[in-house]
Amino acid sequence: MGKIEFDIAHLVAGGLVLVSLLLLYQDRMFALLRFFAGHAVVLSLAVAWQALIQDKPELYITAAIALAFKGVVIPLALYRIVVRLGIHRELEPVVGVGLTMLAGIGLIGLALVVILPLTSAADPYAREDLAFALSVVLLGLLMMITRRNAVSQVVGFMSIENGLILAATGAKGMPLVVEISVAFSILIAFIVIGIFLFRIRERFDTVDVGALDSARAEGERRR
Amino acid sequence: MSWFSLHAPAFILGIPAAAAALLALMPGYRVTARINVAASGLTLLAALALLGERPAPGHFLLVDDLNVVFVLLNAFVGFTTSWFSASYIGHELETGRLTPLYLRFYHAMYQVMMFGMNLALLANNIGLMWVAIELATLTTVMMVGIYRTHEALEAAWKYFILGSVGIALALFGTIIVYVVAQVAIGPGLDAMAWTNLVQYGGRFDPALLNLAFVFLLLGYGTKVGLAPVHAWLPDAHAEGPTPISAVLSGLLLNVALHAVLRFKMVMSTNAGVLAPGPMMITMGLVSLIFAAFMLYRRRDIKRMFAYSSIEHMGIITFAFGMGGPLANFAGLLHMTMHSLTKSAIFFAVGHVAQIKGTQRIAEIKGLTVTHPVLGWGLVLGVVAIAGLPPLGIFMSEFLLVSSTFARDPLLAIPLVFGILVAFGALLLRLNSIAFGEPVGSTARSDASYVPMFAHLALVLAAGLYLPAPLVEWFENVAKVLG
Amino acid sequence: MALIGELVVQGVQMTLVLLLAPLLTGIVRTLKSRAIGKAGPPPLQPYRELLRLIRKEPVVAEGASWLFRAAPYLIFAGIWVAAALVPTFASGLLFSWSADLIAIVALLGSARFFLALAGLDVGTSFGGIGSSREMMIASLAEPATIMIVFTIALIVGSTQLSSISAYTASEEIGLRVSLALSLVALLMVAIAENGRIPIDNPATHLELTMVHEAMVLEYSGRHLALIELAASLKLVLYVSLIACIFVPWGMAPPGAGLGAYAVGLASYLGKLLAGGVVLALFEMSIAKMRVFRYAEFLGAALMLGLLGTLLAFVSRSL
Amino acid sequence: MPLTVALYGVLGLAIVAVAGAVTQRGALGRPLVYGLSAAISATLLAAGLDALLGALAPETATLPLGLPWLGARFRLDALSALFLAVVNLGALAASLYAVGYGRHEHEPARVLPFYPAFLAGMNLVVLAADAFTFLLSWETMSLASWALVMAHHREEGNARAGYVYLVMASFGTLALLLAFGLLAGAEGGYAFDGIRNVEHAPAVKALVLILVLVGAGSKAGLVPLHAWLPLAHPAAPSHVSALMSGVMTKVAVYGFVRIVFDLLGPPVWWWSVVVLLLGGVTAVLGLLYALMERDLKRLLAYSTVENVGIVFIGLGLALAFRANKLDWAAALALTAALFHVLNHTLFKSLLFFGAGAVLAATGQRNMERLGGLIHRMPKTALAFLVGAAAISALPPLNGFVSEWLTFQAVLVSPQLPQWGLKFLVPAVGAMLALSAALAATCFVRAFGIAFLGRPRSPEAAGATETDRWSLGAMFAFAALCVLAGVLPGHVIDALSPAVVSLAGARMPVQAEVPWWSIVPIAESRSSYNGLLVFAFSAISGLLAAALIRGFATRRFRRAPAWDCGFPDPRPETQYTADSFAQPIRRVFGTHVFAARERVDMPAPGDTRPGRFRARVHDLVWDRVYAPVAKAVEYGARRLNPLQALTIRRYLSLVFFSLILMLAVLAIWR
Repeated sequence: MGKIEFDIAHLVAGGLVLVSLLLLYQDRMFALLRFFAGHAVVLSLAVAWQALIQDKPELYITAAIALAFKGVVIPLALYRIVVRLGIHRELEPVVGVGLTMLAGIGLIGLALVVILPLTSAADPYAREDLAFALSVVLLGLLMMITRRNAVSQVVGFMSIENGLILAATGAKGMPLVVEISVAFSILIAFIVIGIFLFRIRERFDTVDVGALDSARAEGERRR
Repeated sequence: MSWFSLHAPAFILGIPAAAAALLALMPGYRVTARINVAASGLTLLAALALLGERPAPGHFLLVDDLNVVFVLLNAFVGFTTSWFSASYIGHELETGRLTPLYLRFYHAMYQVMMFGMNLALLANNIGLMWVAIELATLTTVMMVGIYRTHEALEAAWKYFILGSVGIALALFGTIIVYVVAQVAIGPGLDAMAWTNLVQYGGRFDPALLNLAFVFLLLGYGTKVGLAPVHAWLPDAHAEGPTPISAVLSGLLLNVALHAVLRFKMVMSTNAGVLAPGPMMITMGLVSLIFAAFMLYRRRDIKRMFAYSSIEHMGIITFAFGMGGPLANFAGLLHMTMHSLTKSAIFFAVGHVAQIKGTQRIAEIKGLTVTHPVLGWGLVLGVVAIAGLPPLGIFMSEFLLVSSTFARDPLLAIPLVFGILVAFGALLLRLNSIAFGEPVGSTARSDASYVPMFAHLALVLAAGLYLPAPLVEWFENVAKVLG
Repeated sequence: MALIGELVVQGVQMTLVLLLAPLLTGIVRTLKSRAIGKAGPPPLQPYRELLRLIRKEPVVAEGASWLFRAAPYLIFAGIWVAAALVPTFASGLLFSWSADLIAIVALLGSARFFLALAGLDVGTSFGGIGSSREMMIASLAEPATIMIVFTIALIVGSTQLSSISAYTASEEIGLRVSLALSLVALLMVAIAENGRIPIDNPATHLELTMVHEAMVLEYSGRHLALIELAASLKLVLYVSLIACIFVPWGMAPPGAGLGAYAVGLASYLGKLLAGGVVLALFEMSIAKMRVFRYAEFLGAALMLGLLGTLLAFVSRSL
Repeated sequence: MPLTVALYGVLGLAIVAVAGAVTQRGALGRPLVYGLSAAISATLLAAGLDALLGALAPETATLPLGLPWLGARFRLDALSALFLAVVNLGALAASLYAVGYGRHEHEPARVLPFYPAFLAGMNLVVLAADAFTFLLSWETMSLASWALVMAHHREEGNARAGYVYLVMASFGTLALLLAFGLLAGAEGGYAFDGIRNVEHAPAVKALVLILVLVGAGSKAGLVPLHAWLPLAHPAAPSHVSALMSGVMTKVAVYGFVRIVFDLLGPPVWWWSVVVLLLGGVTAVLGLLYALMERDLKRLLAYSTVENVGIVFIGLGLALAFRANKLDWAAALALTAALFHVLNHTLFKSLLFFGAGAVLAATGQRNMERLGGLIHRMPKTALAFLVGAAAISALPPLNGFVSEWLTFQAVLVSPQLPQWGLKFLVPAVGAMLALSAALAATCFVRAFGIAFLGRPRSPEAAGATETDRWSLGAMFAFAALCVLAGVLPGHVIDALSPAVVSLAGARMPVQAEVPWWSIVPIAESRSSYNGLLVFAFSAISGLLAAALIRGFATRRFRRAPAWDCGFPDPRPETQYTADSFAQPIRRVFGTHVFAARERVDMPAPGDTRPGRFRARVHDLVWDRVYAPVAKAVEYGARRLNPLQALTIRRYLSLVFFSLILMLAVLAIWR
C-alpha cells in the first residue's frame, strides 16, 4: 500500500468521524437525516477506496449498498415516517449540544489513546482504520444515549453500523461473510424496527421511546 | 454408526432448518406442535451421536469437548421444552392470547432459534458464530413480542435495541480479533477459525486482543445477561411465552457464554494480555450481587426467576473467570445444572401462571395446598436453584466457594454475600408462593409435568452422583479452558 | 466392724442435726425477744410446735395435687441429707465423700425447687409471690455460693468439705483476704437462703413482704411441721457449714476416738450457740429491705465471691 | 461392621422417606413410617453403642457417590459412634412417641416424607468423612427439618420461622463451606484424612475456628446466632421439635468437635477464650430469654440455647487445657461436655414430648392458658417433672452430674499458665452457676404455671391424658435421666473412647471406684455419688413419712384454699407466667432486654381500670438482625429503580461500562 493510498483512506475515514461529530451537532430532525445520508455517502467512499486499493471488487457491492440503501432509501423512509407520524421536528437532547460535542471529542481522544499507542504488530492502516471506526462507534452510541427521539436513536444505531463496516472493510482480506452479514443485519434490523414502529403507531401517538417507556405497565415502579 | 456420528453436525443443523421450513407451511397447531417435538427429539438424537466419533474440524464447523457439552444440553432442553410447549401452548390459544397464525409462526421460529443456537455452538468461525447468535437473538425477539400486548412489545423492543447494540459491540470485537489474527495467520477464512485462533493465539498482538475482549465481553455479555448490560433479560423473560423464557434462561444465555469462553481460551493462550479473568470476575460479581438485591422487590414471578438467571450467570462467569481445573469444573457443572433447573422452574411457573391466570406473586399463594405435585415441584426447583443439597447446584457452589476461598479469600466474601442475599430473596418468595393459605384458582393444569420432573430428577441425581465418563469429560473441558 | 462404727457415727450426726435444728431456731427467737425487752418464747418452744403440728390433721386445699402432699417429704429429705453431709463435730464421715460442697448446694437447690413448686400448686396468688421471689433470690444466691466454693476450692484445692476443714484447721492457711471476703459473702448468702432479716422475716405474715411464709401458706399439720423442721435444718446446715469451713477447730478428725468426738461435739454446740447469738443480734439491729433491694444485696454477695476468687489467684501466685 | 449397618440404616431411612411420600394419605402411613424409623434407629443405636463400647478400631468406607474424584467417604470412629448413639437414641424415642403423637397431625403428608429424611441427614453428618458429604448431609438435615418446620405453614408466624431458619442455616453452611475451603486448600483435598494430615498455618486455623463457630454455632444456637432457634424449633410438630432441640443441636456440636478438635490439629490457648465467652454468654442469655417467654415450646427452645452454652463452656475448657498440654484436665472438660450432650438429648426430648402432649391435649402452647394439668394428665406431668428437675441440674438426676463435672473442670483452671484464662474461667464458672440457678427458676415457672394451679382456660380444664406410646417414650427417657444421674460412672466410662481420641487422655476409670462414686481427679479433691445421694434422700424421705404417718396421723381433710383469708376462685387471680418472671425481669431485664414497665394507676375516685404494661425487647434481634434486614431492604430499594429505566438509560449503562473498560485499558498500559 502506497503512501498516497494510505493518506486518502485515512482522509476518508477521518471524514466519517467528522460527519459523526456533525451528526451529534444537529438539533433538527431533517438536518439530522440529511447528515446521516452524508455519513452513508462518506462510508461508501471509504469502502470503495478500500475496494480499489485492496483490489477486492466485491467491496464495491458493499459501497453501493451503503450509498443506495443508507444514503438514499433509509433517510427518505425516515423522512416519510417523521412527516406521516407528525413527529416533532426538533430533537430533544438530554444534555446540551455543546456538552455532547465535548464528550464526543473526548471519546475520539479515548479511541485514539486506546488503539494508536498500543499497536505495533498490526499493519498501520488497519490500526488507523480501527481507531476511526472505534470513534464512529462510540459517537454513535453517544448519540443514542443523548437523544430522546426514537428516530435519532435509530440514526445513532445506524452510524454504529457504519463504523463497523468501516472497520470490517479496513481489515485486510476479511471474508465477505462479514459484509453480507452486516448488510443482512441492517436489513433485518430495519424490517423489525419498521414492524415495531408500525405497532407502536397503533398504540402510541409518538415513537418517542421515552414515552413508550413511561407507559410501561410494570407495577413494580409504583411499589 | 460412525458415519452417523461423523455427520451429526449436519443433522443437528439440518433437522431444525428443515423443520422450520415445514412448520412455516403447515396449519393446525396440534400437528405442528407434535412436529416440533419430533424435530427437537431427532435433533437430540443427532446430538447424542456426537458422543461417539467426532468429525475433524472444518472451515465452518467444529466439534470438540467444549461445545459438545453445550450442544447436548441445548438439544436436551430444547427437546423437553418443546414437549412442555406442546402441552402448554394450546391453552394460550384457548384464552385468546395467541391466534393460530401466530402459533404457526411460533413453532417455525422455535426451530429457527434452535438452528441458530446449534450453529453458534458448532461454528468454527467467529463470523459465522456471530451471525448465528444474531439469528437466534432476532428470532427470540419476535417470540418475546408474540403476545402483542404493551408489555410484550415493549419488552421485545427493549430486547431488540439492547441486543442489537450488544451484537454490534460483539461484531466490533470480532473484527478486531480478525485484524489481529490475520497478521499472524494470514488473511482469509483461516484467520477466523477457532482452531487456528487457539493455535496461534500466542503470536497475536496483546494490546489489540485486550481491546477485542472488552468489546466481546460487553457484546456477548449482553446476551449472557451480565449486569450492567443485562437490562433486556428480565422483561424478555417476563413477557414472552413461558417455553421461550425457559429456552432463553436455559440455553440462549449459555450460547452467549460459550462465545465468551471461546474468546477467553484464545486470550489465555497469549501471555502478554491483560488477564481476562479479573474482568469476568468483576462482571460476574457485579451481576451476582446486583441480581441478588433486585430479587427482593419483584412482583412478577417470571421476572423474579429471570433475575435469578442473571445471578447464576454471574456465578458461572465468576467461576470461569477464576479459572483452574476446580473452578472451571464447577462453572461447567453449574451451567448445566442451572439450565436444567431454571427451565424446570419456568415449566412450573408456566403451569402456575396458566392455573392462576396471573404472574403476580401476590396472587399466588399456598400452592402446595391446592396443587401438591406442582407446588412441591416448584419448591424442589427453587431449593435446587438456591443451591441446597442434595441437588446439583450445591455441588458446583461447594466446589466454587471452597476453592475460591482457599485461593483468594477476598473474592469469596462478595461471592458468598451475593449467594446469601439471593437465597434470602428466593426463599422469601417461595414461602408465600408455596405455603400459607391458598389464593386464586384451584383448577388443574393440562400441561405435562414430565419435562419438569425429568429435569429435576437429573438435577437430583447429579447432586448425589456424577457418572465417571461425564466427570472425565468435564475435567477435560476444564483443562482446555485453562 | 469399722464400717459399722462409721455408720454409727454417721447416724449420730444425722440424728444430731435433726434434734438440734429446732433448738437453734428457738434460741435465736428467744434471744431476739429478750434483746428487745420482751419475754419471748422459751428456746424449746419450736419442739412443742412441731409435735403439735405433727399430731394435727392437715387441711389440704381443694385442687391441690399429689405434688403438694409429696413436696414436704422431698424437701425434708433433701435438706436433711444435705445437712447430714456437712461435717459437724467430726470430719471424714462415711458418706461425706458422696457429695462435695457443690453437691450440697445443689441438694439445697432440689429442696427449694420442690418448695417453690408446692407454692404454685394450689393456684393462689400468695403462693405464686412466694415462689417467684424465692427463685429470684436463689438465682442470685446460688452463683454467689458457687463463687465462694470456687474461692475455697482454689485455696484448698478441693471441694470436699472434709479436706477443706482439714486444710483450714492446719497451720499453712494463714490469714487471707479472699477467705475473709468469702466469709462475708457466705454470711450474706446464708441470711438470704434462710429467709432471715433483712431479706425475709420468718415471723411476719404481712402479705406483701413474705417470701418463705407465702409459699407455705397453704400448708398445715404434719406437712407444715416437716417444712418448718426442714427450714430449721437449713439454718443449722449453714451455721455448720460456716463453722466447718472457717472455724474448723475442735472437730474430730476421721477415725478418731470417743474423746475426740466428745470434744468435737462440745465445740460444735458452742459454735451453734455462737452462731445463734450472732444471728439474733444481727437481725435485731437491722431493718427489713424492700423486695427489689434483694438483688443489690445478693449482687453484692456475688461480687464479693467473685472478688474473692480473683484475689485467691493473686494470693496463691504470690 | 457397624459402619456398614449404619449406612444400610441410612439407606433404609431414605426408603422409608419415599414410602412416607407414597403412603401419606392412607392410615397405614403413620405407623409404617414411625415404626420403621424406630426400628432403624434402634439398629443404628445398637451399631453406635457397639462401636463405642466395643472400642472398635475406626472403620471407613467409600461409596462412589458425591464428589466424583473423591467419592462419598464415611468413617466410624469413637466420636462418630458416640454421636451416632446419641442421635439414634433421640430418634428412637421420638419415633416411638410419634407413633402415638402423630395421630394429632392434620397434614401427615407434610411430615411423613421428611421425618425419615431428617433422621437420615443427621446420621450421615456424624458418619461423613469428607467435606462434601459432610456438608451435603448437614444441609440435607437443615432442609428436611425446614420442611418439617413448614409442616404447619398456615399457623401464624411459622412461615417467618421457616424463613429465618433456612436463611440462617444457609449462612451457617456457607461459613462451614468457607472453613472447609481453607482446610482443603486450592487443590480441593476435601477428605478428612487429608485435612487431618496437613499442618495448617496459624492464621488459617484461627480463621477456620471463627468460621466453624459461626457455622456450627449457628446451628447449635450460640448467641447471637441463635435467633432462628426459638422460632423454628417450636414451630415444628413436637416430636420434630424434640429432635431439633435434643438431637440436631448435638449434631452441630459434633460438627464443631470434629473440625476443631480433630481436623484442626493442636489448639492455641486464645481459642478457648472465644469459645468460653460465647458459651458463657449463651448459657446466661438463653435462660433469661426463656424466662421471658410464655410459649411453652419456645421456652424449651431457649433453654436449648442455654444448654448449648454449657456444652460450649465444657468444650472451651477442653481447648484451654489441651492448648496447655493438660490432657487429663482436657479429658475431664470434654467428658463433661459430652456428658451434657447426652443429658440434654435425654431431658430436652422428654420435655418437648411433654409439651407436645400438652399441646395435643389442649391445643395451647401459651402457658398463660394452661394450668392444673397435673390433675388431668398426671403421668405426663410426672414425666415432665423429672425432665424439669433434671434440666435444672438437681441432684441426683443426670443434669447435675454434667454440670458438676464442668465445675470440676473449671476448678482446674489455676493450673493454666495464661492469666487471661485464669481470670476468665472462674467468671465463666459464675455464669454457669447463674445459668444453673436460673434454669431452676425457669423450670419451676414452666412446670408450676403449666401443670400446677388451676386451669386458666377451658381447653386446659378439659385436657385428657395422652396416649401410651407417647407416655412410653417419655417414661423411658425419664428413667434414663434418673439412671444416668444415679450411675454416672458408667456413662463416663462409656464416653472415654471418644474422649481419648480427642483429648489424648481419659478420666480415671470410674468402674473401679468403690460404691460407684465418680472421682474426676482424686477422691481428696472431689467426688460425687449419685446413687448414695439418691438412696439417702429416698430413705430419709420414706423414713420421715413412715415415722409421721405411723406415730401421728395419716388422715387429711380437703378444704377451700386459705390464701391468707382472701381466696378468689377465679383462675385469673393466680400467679401467671409473666408475674412469676417479674422479679427476674426487674433484676436483669433492664439491661438485657431494655425492659420497661409502664404503670397507669388511676387517681382515687377514678373508675377506669389500672393498667400495667411491661415491654421487653430482644436486643440481639434489634441490634444485629434488624439492621441486616434493613440494610438488605435498603439496597433492594435503592437498586430497584434500575428495573424500570428507559431504554436510553440502559444504553447509557452499556455506554458507560464500555467507556470504563476502555479507560481501564488505556490506563493499564
